[in-house]
Amino acid sequence: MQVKSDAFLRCSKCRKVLFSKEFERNLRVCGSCGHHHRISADERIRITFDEGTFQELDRGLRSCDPLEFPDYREKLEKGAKATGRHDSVIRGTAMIEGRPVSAAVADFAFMGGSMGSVAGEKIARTIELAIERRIPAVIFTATGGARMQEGLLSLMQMAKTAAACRKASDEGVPFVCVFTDPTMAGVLASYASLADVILAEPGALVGFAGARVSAQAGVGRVPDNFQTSEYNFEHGMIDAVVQRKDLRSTLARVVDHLSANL
Amino acid sequence: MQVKSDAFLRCSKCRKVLFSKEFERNLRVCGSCGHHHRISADERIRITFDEGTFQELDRGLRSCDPLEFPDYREKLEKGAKATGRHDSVIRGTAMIEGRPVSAAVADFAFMGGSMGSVAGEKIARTIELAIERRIPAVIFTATGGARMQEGLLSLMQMAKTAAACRKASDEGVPFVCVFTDPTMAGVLASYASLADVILAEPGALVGFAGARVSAQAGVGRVPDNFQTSEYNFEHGMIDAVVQRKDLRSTLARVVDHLSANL
Amino acid sequence: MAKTWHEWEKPLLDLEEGIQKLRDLVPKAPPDKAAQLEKQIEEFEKKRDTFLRVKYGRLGPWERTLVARADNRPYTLDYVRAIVTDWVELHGDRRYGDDKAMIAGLGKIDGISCVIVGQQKGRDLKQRQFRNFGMAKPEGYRKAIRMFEMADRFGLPVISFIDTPAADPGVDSESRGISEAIAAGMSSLFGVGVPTIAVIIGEGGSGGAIGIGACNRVLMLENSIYSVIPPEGCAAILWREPTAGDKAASALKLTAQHALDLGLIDEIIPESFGGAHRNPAETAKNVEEAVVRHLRELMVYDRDTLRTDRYAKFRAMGVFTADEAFTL
Amino acid sequence: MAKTWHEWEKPLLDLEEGIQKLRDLVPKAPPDKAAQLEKQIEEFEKKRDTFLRVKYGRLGPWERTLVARADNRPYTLDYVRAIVTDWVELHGDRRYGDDKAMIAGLGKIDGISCVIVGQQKGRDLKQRQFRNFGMAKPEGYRKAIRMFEMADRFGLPVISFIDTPAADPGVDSESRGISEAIAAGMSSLFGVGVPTIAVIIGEGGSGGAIGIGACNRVLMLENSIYSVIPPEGCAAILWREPTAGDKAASALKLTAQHALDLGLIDEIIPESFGGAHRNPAETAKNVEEAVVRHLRELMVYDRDTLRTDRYAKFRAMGVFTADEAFTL
Ligand SMILES: [Zn+2]
Ligand SMILES: [Zn+2]
Repeated sequence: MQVKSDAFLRCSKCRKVLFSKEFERNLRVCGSCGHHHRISADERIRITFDEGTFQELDRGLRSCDPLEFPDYREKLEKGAKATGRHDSVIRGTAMIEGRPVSAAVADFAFMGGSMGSVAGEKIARTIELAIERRIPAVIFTATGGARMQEGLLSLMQMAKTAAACRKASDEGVPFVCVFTDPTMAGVLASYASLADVILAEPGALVGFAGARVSAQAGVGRVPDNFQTSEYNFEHGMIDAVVQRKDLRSTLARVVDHLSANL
Repeated sequence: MQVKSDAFLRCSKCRKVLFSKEFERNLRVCGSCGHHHRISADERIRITFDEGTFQELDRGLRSCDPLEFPDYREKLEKGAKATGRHDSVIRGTAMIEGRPVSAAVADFAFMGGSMGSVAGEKIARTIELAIERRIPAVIFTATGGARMQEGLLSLMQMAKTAAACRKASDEGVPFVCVFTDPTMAGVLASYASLADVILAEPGALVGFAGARVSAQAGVGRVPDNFQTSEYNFEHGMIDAVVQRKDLRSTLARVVDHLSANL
Repeated sequence: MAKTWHEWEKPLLDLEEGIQKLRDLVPKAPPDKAAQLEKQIEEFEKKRDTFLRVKYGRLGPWERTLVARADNRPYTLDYVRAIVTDWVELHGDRRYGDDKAMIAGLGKIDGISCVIVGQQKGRDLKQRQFRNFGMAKPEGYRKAIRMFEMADRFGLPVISFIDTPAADPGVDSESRGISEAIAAGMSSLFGVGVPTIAVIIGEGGSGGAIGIGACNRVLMLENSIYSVIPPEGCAAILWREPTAGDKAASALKLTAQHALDLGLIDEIIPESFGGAHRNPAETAKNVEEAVVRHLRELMVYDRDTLRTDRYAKFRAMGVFTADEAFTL
Repeated sequence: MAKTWHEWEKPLLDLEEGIQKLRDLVPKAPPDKAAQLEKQIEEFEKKRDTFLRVKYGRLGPWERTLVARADNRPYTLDYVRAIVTDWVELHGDRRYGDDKAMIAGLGKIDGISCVIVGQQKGRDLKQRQFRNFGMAKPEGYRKAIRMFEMADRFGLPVISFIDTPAADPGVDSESRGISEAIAAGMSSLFGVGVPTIAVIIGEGGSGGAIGIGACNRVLMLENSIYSVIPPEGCAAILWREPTAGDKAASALKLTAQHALDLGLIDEIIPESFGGAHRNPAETAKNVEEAVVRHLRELMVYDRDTLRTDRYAKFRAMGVFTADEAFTL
């Protein structure tokens, strides 16, 4: 959304002018069109977990530009300035309606939430901690995919995170994933799709390839809601599309059922 | 096919007149159009397994008309007269190119190869013997489906045979199924579809519901090759469509690979 | 013999409508007239109860078929609403689509978190089409399988509500392997190391039913049916008379009592007086009681025992003789 | 810098064509002329070999990309034909279809029965379309998964030949969950208790490659590439210049040597002199030798060790530092 003044802003979807305070109270969901605007990882943590229970881990992990990729260091610095973090994934432990979880939340504002070595490592550790403590893992995605600035290392994060998910699955430890806008490519094609239960926010972009690539490659018609949460729901890829305001309680119930025998 | 005289007959598919001797030498495959005509279970055994190796088991199992279903006893008698057997499935042990297998072969001439308690029992025993001896199970289907004259008991044969297949799978014992004309309904929807490798003869009718029922139920176009081996192959349900003359050697190779570590 | 549900229920519905009309008059009537009306109502109700007792007391196979298919009979989600708490419906097979004819989710029964699946019929025309008349497609069975695997992974019991005329027989179901999906459904149920309970609440239609029905315990509501083929289909094949459904229903022995006598189910759950549709809440209570009782019985067993028990149960099904000396 | 394969190979092809022409003259020429021709041919061949040695001796990332994608490079089925005996191709995902871009089957390598999967490209236009340019759809990955599970069930090693520009990005792939299929492919490979070996023979294209590539051992042919994104795609995103593929290829470090240096693959398999397409038989021999050697090494391990080894291998991948005191 665009900021109009401190008191008002304009919804980037429906163009309606909204009261800033009401918009924030509404968890950044447009009161007029229902569009779920992106929120920061910190905000996500605040509205999802029991107050004060999120304990961040591995805050110090950072990329060291292993490929010496053009402009990568600058982008890392820019991301750090935008988010106050070293990389796109924040992880830790938290409680959700009194139940302990191993949690991770991605921040799109850090290099488009892309997954390089640090994000992959944090996701793997999130799942491994869940296995170790026998508590559910809960992960919020917000990503354009793998981070190409780390080349093949980024591709390998797909395998690494998938391996962790498989281990959790084999050990009977639940993993619930929440797709937020956007959840794409290398992340969707690895750990995100391996969750036991997948929830998604309405209208999130969820897909494998950029829409342009898909349309070029395909012979068929591109549906209007292509690569949205709703499209993926229709095609059986998502368990439920859940309003932001209901996510916390839905998550709590799912986590409760799946950890009944942990 | 229709018998014209002892020396000639007419292919029921392409209507060409064929030399009986050549037709038989051709394993009852039309030399003109390639149509695979149905063959009896005994003939199937003869052309598939190493000469003289098939040892029949459970020849004495017979249905006792548990529901006292109208005309069922007459149909059983008619089937027995047509095939020289008590029911539609013949089972035993055999060798295929020197490799031992637990085998079963259905005969369509016995009540349309339908599966009641006896067929279900024989299939389950075929799989269980394979598990016990740690040799592959090889089954040839030829059936219209479950035998309605045994009501719910027939439906339960689907579960019984599926249970045996699952057990074999869990114990690492291979099961190879060959679909011959026809392989339908309750048999296709149970053990037949649970085989590790599925081969099919060309042009066999393979499907869930009668074509009339499918067409009525469906909204879409009914493809020309609907419910054939080839259709099922296209849709990923069958590993390979194999000419009758090549079945023996293909089976032998598959059995050889799958039992490499038994 | 009634051919349709409406034909069968009409006399009762007329009577109930009459009673309702009288009852509507009571508030407006003067006190003496009202008392008279009340008496009249009581008489009619007695009449109705006698009628019901006679009509529903000894239902034949065909009448039960009509009742099992009744469009006002409680469906899967009605039982879920009545007996499940903390319900979260889950969707999708993660392969192709989300089948609205097969519902699935997580919920608690008597405080025990369970995986729940079941076919869902629709009550009005729009809902019926939305639910595809309770006929699941491959993606429905594959959704159920995903749930069975989840149940197994997390040690949750499976409760399966069965209510389907058949699996969907259409061209698109065939193209995506409806047979494979049903077979895989059974295979999956034989693999899980958790308690599994199937409850046939309406129609237990052939492969469509057994695809989610191969459970440790199989319970049937009193007026539900369970059959290898719909009676009309059987009649069409055997006697070329699809209308001879009543004759076929008798021959197929598709009632709960027959299934129990043959040892193919474990228990018959009583319905409310006059059928489940007359008192869904009471029927749901009965379902809950039976499910919880069986669940508590099964929950003491370990994974292997549950699997072995299930194997032995279905392995023993079948009636035949062994006649070693074959003679024609 | 050459932009296409044909541009890159043209000088060599011209030279080879010239040699062939001279060779065609020999049989028709008188003896003295023939001897002269032979000498000429020998000279040209020496020239060609020098040229080859220079050209192929120090290939850069972009040149390797061109070679890896060459339309006369050996494809998966070429290796199958060269090194596999008793081959039986198996088809179908038992869900939706049979993907011709992903081949699968059973066969023996050095007498050991294996499950073999791999992307298959087509050589001429018709074959290329039939094989969808080696871009597998969800049903391709699901076919592979069915094979991995079969391998696990029967204790057969898995050999995975990787040669794909990417998984199919079309609308229909998206609709059937191409992302889920790739993720499930990795998950399946992490689950199997048998030796698994991936050989990147041409293009190791991103998710499309890793979906069948998460193996105990990962080998790369000398001129194959392995990348998180095609260089052209990277160039389009970063510099809005899809033609800057050469620049992106260098930045992405997509060669076998880079992958080995980063510890992401286990071995580089040498190609025949002048690239695998110059002597497919010799290259296949090298592939066979390497595969069999790794296979024999892995076959001594039990199921758990194979799984643990695979987990540890991929778990260790990633380069980062831990800087506990966060400062901007
Ligand atoms: Zn808006
Ligand atoms: Zn013919």
